[in-house]
Amino acid sequence: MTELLQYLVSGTTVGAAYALVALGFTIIYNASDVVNFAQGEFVMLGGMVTFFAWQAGVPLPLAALLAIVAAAVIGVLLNKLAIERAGAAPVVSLIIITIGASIFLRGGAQLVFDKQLHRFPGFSGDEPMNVGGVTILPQGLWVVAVAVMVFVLLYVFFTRTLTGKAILATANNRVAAKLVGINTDYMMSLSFALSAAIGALAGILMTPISLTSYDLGVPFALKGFAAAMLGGMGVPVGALVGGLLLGLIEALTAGLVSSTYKDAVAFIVILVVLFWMPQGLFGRKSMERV
Amino acid sequence: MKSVLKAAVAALMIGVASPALADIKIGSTVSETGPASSLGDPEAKTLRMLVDEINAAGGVLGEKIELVSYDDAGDPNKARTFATRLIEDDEVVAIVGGSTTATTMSIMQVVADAEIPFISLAGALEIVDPVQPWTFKTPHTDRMACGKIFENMKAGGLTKIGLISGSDGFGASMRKHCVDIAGDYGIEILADEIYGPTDADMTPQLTNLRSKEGVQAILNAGFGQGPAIVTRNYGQLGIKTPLYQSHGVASKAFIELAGPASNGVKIPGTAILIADQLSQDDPQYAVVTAYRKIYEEKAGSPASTFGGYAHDALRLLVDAINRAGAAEPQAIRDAIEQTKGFVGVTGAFNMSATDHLGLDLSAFRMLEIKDGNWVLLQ
Amino acid sequence: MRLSSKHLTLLILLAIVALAPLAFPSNFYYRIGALAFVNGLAVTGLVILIGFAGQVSLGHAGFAGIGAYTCALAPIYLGLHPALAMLLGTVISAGIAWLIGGPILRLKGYYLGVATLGFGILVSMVLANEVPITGGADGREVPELGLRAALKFIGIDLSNAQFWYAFTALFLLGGAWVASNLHDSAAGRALRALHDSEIAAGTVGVDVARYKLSAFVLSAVYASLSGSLLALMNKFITPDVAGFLHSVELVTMTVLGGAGSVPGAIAGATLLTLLPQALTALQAYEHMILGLIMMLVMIFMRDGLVPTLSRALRGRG
Amino acid sequence: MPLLSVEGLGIDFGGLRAVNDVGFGVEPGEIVSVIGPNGAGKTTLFNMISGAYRPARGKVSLDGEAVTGMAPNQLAERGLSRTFQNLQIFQKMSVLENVMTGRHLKARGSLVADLFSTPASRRRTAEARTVASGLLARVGLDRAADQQASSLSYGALKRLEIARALALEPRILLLDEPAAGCNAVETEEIDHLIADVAKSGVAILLVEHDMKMVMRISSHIVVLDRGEKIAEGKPEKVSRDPKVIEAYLGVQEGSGHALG
Repeated sequence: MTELLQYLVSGTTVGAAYALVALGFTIIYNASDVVNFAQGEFVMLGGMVTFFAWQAGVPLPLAALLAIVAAAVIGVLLNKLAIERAGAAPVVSLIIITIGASIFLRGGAQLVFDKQLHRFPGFSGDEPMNVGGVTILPQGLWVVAVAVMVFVLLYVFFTRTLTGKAILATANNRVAAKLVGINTDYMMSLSFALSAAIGALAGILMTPISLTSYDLGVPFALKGFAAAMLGGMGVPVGALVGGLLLGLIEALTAGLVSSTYKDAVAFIVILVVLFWMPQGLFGRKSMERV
Repeated sequence: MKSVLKAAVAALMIGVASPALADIKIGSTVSETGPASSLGDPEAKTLRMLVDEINAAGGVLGEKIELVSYDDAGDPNKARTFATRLIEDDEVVAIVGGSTTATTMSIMQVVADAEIPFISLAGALEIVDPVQPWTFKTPHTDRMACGKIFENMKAGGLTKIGLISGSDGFGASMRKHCVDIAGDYGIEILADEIYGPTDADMTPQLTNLRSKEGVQAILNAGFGQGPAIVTRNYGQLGIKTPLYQSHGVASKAFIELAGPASNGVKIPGTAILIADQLSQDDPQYAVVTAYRKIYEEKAGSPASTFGGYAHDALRLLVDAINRAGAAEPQAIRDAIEQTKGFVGVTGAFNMSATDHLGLDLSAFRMLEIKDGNWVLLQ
Repeated sequence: MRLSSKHLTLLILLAIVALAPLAFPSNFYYRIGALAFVNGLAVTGLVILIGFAGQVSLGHAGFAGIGAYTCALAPIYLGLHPALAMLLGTVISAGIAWLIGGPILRLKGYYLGVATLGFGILVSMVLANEVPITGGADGREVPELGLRAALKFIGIDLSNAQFWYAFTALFLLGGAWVASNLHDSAAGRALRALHDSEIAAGTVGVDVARYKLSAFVLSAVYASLSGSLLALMNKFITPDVAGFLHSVELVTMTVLGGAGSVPGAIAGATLLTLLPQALTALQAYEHMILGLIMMLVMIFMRDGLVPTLSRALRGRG
Repeated sequence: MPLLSVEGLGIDFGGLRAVNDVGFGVEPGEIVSVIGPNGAGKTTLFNMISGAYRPARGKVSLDGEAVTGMAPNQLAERGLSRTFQNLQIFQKMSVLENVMTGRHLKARGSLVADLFSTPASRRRTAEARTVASGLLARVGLDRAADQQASSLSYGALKRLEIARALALEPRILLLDEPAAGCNAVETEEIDHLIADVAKSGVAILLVEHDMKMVMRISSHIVVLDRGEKIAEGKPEKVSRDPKVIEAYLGVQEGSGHALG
């Protein structure tokens, strides 16, 4: 029983991190219909910038803030310099552009920072808590709490605020959004900044648990993308559930079935879900207009 | 027409233009970036600084060494291409490199065809067993690491163990050899868990090891971030059974990353990690101290076992060229094979026609982490 | 008229392949050429899938992996000659593509992307984890094809690099010929039609699901052959051949050169094969430059290098 | 029995009855027009008949065979073809290739033959080219045959879609606003073309806003309003129907599309 609970704790922690990355995917997708494969690099930047600022003597909370701002700025630049200029390019072109951005950012990080692994201490220390034989890291609680909080804020943002609705309108129909007076360029930049900030936040939260280095963006991007698709791209609740589900499937498979094929089981579940629900668990069914 | 084409190709290949006239060209292809960069990065740095040092001291046979070095990013296909380029285009007389077993295997094919001596920096036994005429290597094999660890376990009365390993080449290969020879040491592997090289959390696997009845020790085979996370998770779960890691974590950085939980972790390592604890009459004292000094000065970070592999490979090669008296591939190969009593950072090498590694277990030392430092066990 | 332009393209391709060695400064360039051809073959298959039919795949390296490992394993476990193993690889790849293509090709855009991605990852996981059979992440050796020795016997003496340059070129030319034939046939028009409008394609009688599946199976065969050739040429193979990064590399080559055109995609394959070699002098900046090139081409040359450039040339001339 | 018959057809979008209980028939050689104010459900009706949408209720039969909810390509095999209100052109193909693709059912053959360009494959393509060239001439686009389709004007694309639909040699042809965006001359050309096609025995179902054209060429008119059929009959009868006049004036307040 304690074993099972331990698997669940592990799965929830990792799953919450996937959920944060997936939420980042969701925001940009909602504004622009672009799946940003460079999302993982924001996660990397979050961890790396925080570490190097912290090492240079900046207090950890300030270093984290710095990293979030840096990632947001790079997110806006990515939008202004690449995505905006690409216009209505087909899906494959957008994939190549964002993968190109990802390779570029990784190459840059390797030059600006280094190729070593790094870590900074957990926000509330690294001493694990023991609850009925189950070990919980305070940092793990941070990850889960922040993921849920970000989700709630995003949910409120997209459903209750004018700006949030304007972002959705921008994705839905750029021209119509412009006509009703929405500054669509601003909405795009805003969503890139927001998404990059959330990605960086995920990186900062996870570094005390899983370390950071210049090249850990790709695995995070892959898992986050898979989680977002599992839940249904563009739906915040889908990103949250998809991320947690993916983390739990991995942990439970590793614990109960076989640690060799835990990633395989995760992808098989995704394939099966997509077979029955081609838009993911919470995705909106779209009807082709002719 | 031909010259136009030639110019066009030359323009495409801007990188190919060979710099300055070279005297003795030595090639290297290591994994400076990619998943094995924690191995390849110190290797590449070591090679560059040693070549500078050797040249500053007058070179080899009165000639300077030119190092042509490429980054294969851990991709075996790239490694093969760069090996081909080193041989066909750069016309090197020998190659040092192959940070991983997979890249090494790719390069071996090329050097065998081209008959160029090659010293590998990768671990697997398969590189030198069976012996390939043109391939040598400097790191202890993973099979030797398993043996060294099992010896220590047995001496401590630990015979029932749980195994956990990374699914990358290093972890999988060491896992295979450990499973192979466990019986020889009377060790029984009760549980066998795997993790992915980029996994964020290994508590499920460790929970399984913890709850497995009768496990007296845990052995982790892996390199990169995996072992650090395994060690942290091991501490978090409050596991008390002794933890053994492989030589894949043999660096100072590991202790920092793994944190306090790393206290008591044991590994089979080399002298470089305990350079300051070596007695002056240790045969390796001089070479280890010298390498550590130059590396830490120039790279600004602690020297690791992996850089040591590159150090030994290049020194072995230079030693062989000196003894051969000519920078010719065949002569160099023969001279490497005749290496006797060559003391390096990793150990003392005694090569022969049937042994292209030349190390025994004596230079492999059991180390333990105590209060954030590597200390020699014994 | 169309026919002649198709043949002209193939002739130019043949001429480049045949004349390029005259300018090779060393044997190493045969290796680069052969690699470009091997990549070009897989990419030609992706032209059929992405360029003609408009379907994304982020997992085609999985088929390259199947082709490669069939060449490594079938000779040992089934006693097949490597050439027959190559054929078996295409049959297996086609079979698997046919089985999984049915369900996953109903997905569109990014959903198709994640499904194909999952397939590729599954293949590379099996290759990396079934160590006793595949040799795991450290890879395993692949038997010698033996054709070079046979050619030597009948008096054609080629170096290893020269042989593979010529041998892979034959496959590429054959693959390009077949893809060009397809482009201008009823089946090719059906594929290109469903790319532009699935509903209109259905209206003119195109069985959309069936043609998508055909394109998927065909491109899997190309990728499988490419993987087999790579394995036989290197005589050594690792699961990297099936990895996500290889899948992405293939798609990048396809789109960068021009997904809609066979010569474009081959140019893309050649460019991205040459680039890392040309950038070794700027080693530290290699990744940044590569990323930058990918972004710039896709932003400023939306249809890819070759279609954009040839349009510019035609516009001027 | 009519060639195309529609009975009680209906579909809902998110609880809203977009089309409800619509029925009529079309005979060979007949031109039946569906008219109604914007949003009346004309295009939705077309999409249900042509297989783009699956109807929630009702039945479509072709020559006595129930074909409700069949995929477009299955309907094509049974001789039903259509054009689209918002154009579904194969943008990246040449004009000629667009029409050749319309001939898919006659031009298709073994995939292997196409891959290796066998004489049979080339023969099929040559036949498709000949027919397509003829059709392009018929709609006045023969001079644009080798241009990329996306370079044509809107009116030309409308005609291109008709040519593509005709390449199928359909028994029944659904035309969704074929004259929209065309000038007077073009409209008249299309007008003649449709009459011509009908004369050759093809059943034609037409959605069109140009009331002059509808009144001139239709043999029968079906009027939709808010998804329901409100009137049906000969043009002169329908145009005097008070319900029809009210539907139009009530919604459109005398704008451009009032009854001619």
